[in-house]
Amino acid sequence: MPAMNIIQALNSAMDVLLDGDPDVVIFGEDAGYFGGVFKATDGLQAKYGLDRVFDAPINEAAIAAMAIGMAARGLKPIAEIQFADYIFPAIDQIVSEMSRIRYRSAGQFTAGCVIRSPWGGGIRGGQTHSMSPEAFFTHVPGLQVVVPSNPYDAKGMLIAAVESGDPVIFFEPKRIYNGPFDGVPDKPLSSWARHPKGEVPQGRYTVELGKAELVREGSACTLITYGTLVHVAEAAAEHCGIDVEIIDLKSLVPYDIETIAASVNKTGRVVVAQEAPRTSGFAAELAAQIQEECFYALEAPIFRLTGWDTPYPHAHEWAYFPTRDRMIRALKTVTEA
Amino acid sequence: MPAMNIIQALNSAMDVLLDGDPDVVIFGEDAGYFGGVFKATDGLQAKYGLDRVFDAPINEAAIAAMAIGMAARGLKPIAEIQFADYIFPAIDQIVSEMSRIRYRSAGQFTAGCVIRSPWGGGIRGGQTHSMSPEAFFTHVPGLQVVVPSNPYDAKGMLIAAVESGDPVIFFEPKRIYNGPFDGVPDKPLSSWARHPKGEVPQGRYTVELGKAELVREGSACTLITYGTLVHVAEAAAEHCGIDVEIIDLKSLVPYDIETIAASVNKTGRVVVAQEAPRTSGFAAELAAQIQEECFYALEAPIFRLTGWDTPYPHAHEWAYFPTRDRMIRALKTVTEA
Amino acid sequence: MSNGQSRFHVPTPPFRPGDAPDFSYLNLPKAGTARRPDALASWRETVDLATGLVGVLDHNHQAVGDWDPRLSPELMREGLSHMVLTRIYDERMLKLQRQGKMSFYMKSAGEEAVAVAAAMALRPTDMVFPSYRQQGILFARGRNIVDMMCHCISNSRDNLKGRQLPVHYAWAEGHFFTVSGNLGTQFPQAVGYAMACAYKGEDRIAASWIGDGTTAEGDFHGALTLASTYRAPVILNVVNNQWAISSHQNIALGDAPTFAAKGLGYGLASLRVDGNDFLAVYAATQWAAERARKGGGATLLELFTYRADAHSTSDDPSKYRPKTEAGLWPLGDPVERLKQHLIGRGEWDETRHDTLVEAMTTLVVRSYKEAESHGTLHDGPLSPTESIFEDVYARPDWRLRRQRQDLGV
Amino acid sequence: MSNGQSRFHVPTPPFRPGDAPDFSYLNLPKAGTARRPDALASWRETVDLATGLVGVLDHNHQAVGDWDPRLSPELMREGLSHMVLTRIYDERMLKLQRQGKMSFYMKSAGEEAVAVAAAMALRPTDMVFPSYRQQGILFARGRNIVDMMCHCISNSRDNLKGRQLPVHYAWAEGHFFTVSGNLGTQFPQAVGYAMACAYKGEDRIAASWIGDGTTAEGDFHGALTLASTYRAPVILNVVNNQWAISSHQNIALGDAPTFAAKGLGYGLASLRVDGNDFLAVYAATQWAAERARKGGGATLLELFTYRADAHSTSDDPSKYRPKTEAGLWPLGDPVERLKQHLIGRGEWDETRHDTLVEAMTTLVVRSYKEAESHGTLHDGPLSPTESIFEDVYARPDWRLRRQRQDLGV
Ligand SMILES: Cc1ncc(C[n+]2csc(CCOP(=O)(O)OP(=O)(O)O)c2C)c(N)n1
Ligand SMILES: Cc1ncc(C[n+]2csc(CCOP(=O)(O)OP(=O)(O)O)c2C)c(N)n1
Ligand SMILES: [Mg+2]
Ligand SMILES: [Mg+2]
Repeated sequence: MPAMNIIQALNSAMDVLLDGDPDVVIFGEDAGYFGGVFKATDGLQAKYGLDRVFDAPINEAAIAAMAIGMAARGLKPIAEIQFADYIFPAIDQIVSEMSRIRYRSAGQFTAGCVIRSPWGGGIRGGQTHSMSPEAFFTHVPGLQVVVPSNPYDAKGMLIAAVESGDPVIFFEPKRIYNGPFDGVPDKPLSSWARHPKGEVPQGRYTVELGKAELVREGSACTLITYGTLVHVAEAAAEHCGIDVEIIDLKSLVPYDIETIAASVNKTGRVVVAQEAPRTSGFAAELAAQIQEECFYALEAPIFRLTGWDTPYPHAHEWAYFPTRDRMIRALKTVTEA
Repeated sequence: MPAMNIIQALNSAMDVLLDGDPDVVIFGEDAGYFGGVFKATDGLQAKYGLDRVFDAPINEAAIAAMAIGMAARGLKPIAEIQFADYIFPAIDQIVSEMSRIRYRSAGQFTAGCVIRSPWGGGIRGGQTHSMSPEAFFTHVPGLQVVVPSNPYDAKGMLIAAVESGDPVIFFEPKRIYNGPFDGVPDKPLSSWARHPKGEVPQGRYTVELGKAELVREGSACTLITYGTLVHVAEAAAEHCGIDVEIIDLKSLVPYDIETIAASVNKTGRVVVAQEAPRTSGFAAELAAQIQEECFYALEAPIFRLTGWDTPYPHAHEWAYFPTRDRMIRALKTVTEA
Repeated sequence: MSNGQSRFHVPTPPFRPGDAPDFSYLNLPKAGTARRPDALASWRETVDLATGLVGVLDHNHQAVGDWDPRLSPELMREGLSHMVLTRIYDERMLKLQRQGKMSFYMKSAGEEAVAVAAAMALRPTDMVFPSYRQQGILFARGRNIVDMMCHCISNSRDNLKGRQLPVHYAWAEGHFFTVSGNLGTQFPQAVGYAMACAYKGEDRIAASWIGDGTTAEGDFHGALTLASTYRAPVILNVVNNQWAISSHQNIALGDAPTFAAKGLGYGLASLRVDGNDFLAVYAATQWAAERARKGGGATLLELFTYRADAHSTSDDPSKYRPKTEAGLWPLGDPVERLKQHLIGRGEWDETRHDTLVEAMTTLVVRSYKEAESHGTLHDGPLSPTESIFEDVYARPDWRLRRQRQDLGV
Repeated sequence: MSNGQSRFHVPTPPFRPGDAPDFSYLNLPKAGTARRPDALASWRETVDLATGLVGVLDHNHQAVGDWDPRLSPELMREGLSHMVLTRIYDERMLKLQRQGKMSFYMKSAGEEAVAVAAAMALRPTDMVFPSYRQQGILFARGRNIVDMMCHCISNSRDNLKGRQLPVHYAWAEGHFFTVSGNLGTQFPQAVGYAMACAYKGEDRIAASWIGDGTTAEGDFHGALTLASTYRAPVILNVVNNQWAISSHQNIALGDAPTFAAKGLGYGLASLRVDGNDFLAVYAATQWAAERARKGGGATLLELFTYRADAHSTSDDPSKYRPKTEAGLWPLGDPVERLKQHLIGRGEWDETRHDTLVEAMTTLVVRSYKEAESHGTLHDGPLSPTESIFEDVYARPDWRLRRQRQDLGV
């Protein structure tokens, strides 16, 4: 199997989808000829034509609305929002429309489509290229929200998302597009070629939405996270001397409560980590649900490791981002409590 | 002191503000001549003139942006979004701009303004006149988010909000504009005239933001909520035979952690109630923080009583809304656990 | 134009309660005077039409000028019948709402031609994305009235399972998209749908309607931008009924000449049309549909009309406009005008009209009886309670399954 | 115009890499030919100007026609000096970015006149809401270059405390609003600011700038709608530099004639202006400012120019456009054109120009040395770490106080 980075895996997924189904169309700002500012759609317009992979005007609301309209006519649109930070102009179309078309029409119309968007921090992007706005979308009934953490999942989940028939917000941790990141700032980039999940089949396969993955087994503590922080978690686990169990959530809505509960019932201690600001982040949902589900198994308070309740800063990025060191401290706090 | 309902109290607050400060301006869809679809600004244009209280075009983003621009020039705008369900077109201006002007300019510019919006369910408004989107805003650093539950607080908090100098999302529980609601559907409306918080001073006063209020003391269980559900909680407490302590949160950001912790440490049992869908609602934040703060005091899982993870239905509104009966069941579950 | 500089300017409506409305300031061009360019002409050939007025029926109810669609009397009688039915239905539903049979209602009084004539000029398979005030389309497309009512009273036969406020219809079979309570969102969606039709090589087109006030929304601009960039086969209708709840159209219009003129800035063919003239609405829609179907792209139509009644059952227009305005509206009433036209041509008379009104009234009354037999909002039966957990997703996830259990249904 | 109907249409740029660009299709009107209406004339008198081109400097670099602002040689030399400084500053910063001294940079090469001439035609107290590509305003308003650099390298003297990406300047003292990374949001904010000035009875006005691509955003429409409805004293500038990253302006423009023409649909005075002509930009801004200040309301200006370099340091334009385009741009280079004009008038010469370039280069190099003495992003010192918790609110709440403790700063 070829080694791919996340960009190549996404590109391969879209190639497979375009090839297999004439109803698949792809669009976004700079997504056509240029292939996207991160090159995820590179070469696809040349291969499939101007009407299947094309540039959109800079109006994220119109991009989402176009996806809804096309989906209502049976197409399977994949729309790119150039950065997750720029999804807010589209949020009315997503929250008030896309998520509810099936419900409010009692199933007469549907709006199955995928909104892909580069997401998360760690690239010195400042406050407008670093946001992790997943929590907003997890609060919206009718949406699925996913964040793959590696090339294999990225491809398999994108194909599954398009096939799901319901709208999927597909956030891509851009910090790890080209290689995993261990949460230690300013180290040279490592490569997906040396990571087992960097091996990606050429053809079609799916990774089921709604299922988490135990990426490390352990007994002392459960660390639940998604996206870039999965790799930071693995690095922290290696360095902290604690027998950590790590869950890569992958799907935030619906999240895999069974896998989570099984692990927490075993370890009795939990860290939930997110990059986003703390208050009302998705870690709050997980903590709230876990304390309800596993109350009698818990031996210490669930620890939320998060970004701070400030906009994402530029120069002090590493004081904001949940680094490996902060994660180790969190694990120690929870296991020593 | 005169008896006022919430609409009259808000109107009185704006009257006081307009009268006392020429920098206060008020605008919104139908908010000028007509005085707003709920009449909160009734009579103010006639009294203060066309340029102080005026109609805005139906573009919520532009309304928020206008508030930002005016605030940057030193005005104190109060903008009305006709229903909280319609705040989403404005959310980019609120999340990406209003909330961050102070931060990103390092204090050189500010955007102190108030966005008032009728909020919440219980009025047979269907999915587009019933939403409680507070959780979205509580996740945004730089915003304050408040939900008063009675006329006295509504007036005092609106004046405090305008004076705060920072943006405030001011959600108004429209179900109780004209009288408290005990969460039993289809009963005749009761009146604010018979409620102690229906007595509202004519003049200027403030109710401090960030402070919760113990509206009922009890020892068996803490029930934390805000808005309409405060009154449902009181009714449930009367009818359930449990010695419930009720906290009216009032301010969601920042929330009053001291009052919450003191109560939970005393009772050891908690219900957190919200009207919004369950997943990633504000109840999740409260539950997550409480289990961290009061872990060793908790005797049972924190119970989240919420709307369901569906859009807000019309005909089956009372199967969705956290009614008095559902609240009683929640209190029993928590105290019997 | 200069206001000194001391204060910004806030537009006010020409008349407020107590004023005697005089609409002569509108200076509306006469019926029959507008040119009719070829349906594939450049948008530049519509520049004067965007500030003019496409009209067919003159003050004597005669069809005049290039835009006369020369409809058969049968077709016009059918149109009249749909409009009469729309109006009677609306009136009946309003009465029922006042009696507490439904939570809310919105009439389209005075605007029936906008919806009915357009629907008749489109093909039944063309997809429509209406606002809440184009119920006329449903009648023109033959929707079962009992079904419409069952939706409005949210009973066990409501095809929307009681999920939507009354009048927020959806009818896939009739190619009628689910009406949104959120203003303007359907406009760019319609463009996306039209693009999909073109993509699939179909000759179906899409059409959407928003109000004058709604043109201020960002989605209006998004729709026109998409429509222009991708030359989508879509008709974008702005129903200028002069009011957005209590706000006069000039709060959205500002100093712009007309809403139609906004389309020119996108290079879209743009027409202002007498919205109370059945024949003009039909002709303009027909023109725009031909343009779209033949690959000429989108058209913006402004339908100039008047909201003759309250915004909704939650509104009281006497608070913000003279009660006499509707009666003085210079473009008259669409039902009356088409009726008089047919009478003038000897194709209709008062007796036949009375018979029609009676038949439609009977139909509506009878339909409501039948609808009510399937339940009402207050007394039930409703759709099963557990249905609130359906259709959130194709398949409910564990959260919804648990929540249904929690509710005990 | 008809494309059959089988497929929707996706606009492509006139030239792609490998093509030999020929801009004759643009058919730009000659300098000096545009009428100059009175500053308080109706927007209708700008209809032809919105699709024409306001130009002053002709192909011989002579100032011609009604729009010639008749500036003093001193003022023009000052303008030239600001433009030269802008360009040298940009080039130096780009080089430093390549050396890793800052995370990101955005040049304004080819567009210097748009910012510099406008800033000079405005009063220093008029409030500007720029995008990320009007750094020229800062030079024209006399911002300290060391301070600008300290921001770009996020050091301990960065007036934004390291919070913003480079080039997202904010300078309250200079009436320069905080630049947003979110496209278009500043456009309606500027209208609100202008309304507040009018409300307070001041004769200050506001001005904002967005790019061609950004006109597609809903906020563009919101801004124009507010500006028209409230007749706000604001100048709304669209900098049409032909590209939005890799997307040609026609992705936003569609079939519209010009971006300026969009203003007409709102009843706003609208001019298309040669953006590479310092005198034309000055004259048009002056006209619009007079209009605004005298209560005539808003103006939409399209500045027709060309983005002569990459979008940002993250971009490689050779991937999507011919490398030769910039050189072949028919409106030339703004610095060169003003320089030649001054030379032609005997007010400048090559030697003086060389001296200017040298002086500016020295200034920039020296300033950078000084800036670097206050730290750099990578080696510090930065603003204190605890400053990340400041300015979220007027006063930090318990969450921020605790979080600062958690971080141990
Ligand atoms: C996004 C949004 N904002 C506000 C509203 C509230 N609202 C409902 S109808 C209406 C007025 C619409 O006026 P117009 O567009 O002229 O349509 P009309 O009712 O006249 O047909 C308003 C403000 C809404 N439904 N959606
Ligand atoms: C809301 C939003 N969407 C997308 C982006 C990403 N983006 C940054 S610059 C740019 C192109 C802007 O082009 P244009 O408006 O022509 O301005 P120019 O860069 O040419 O000056 C894009 C798409 C953004 N910053 N904000
Ligand atoms: Mg209207
Ligand atoms: Mg550009």
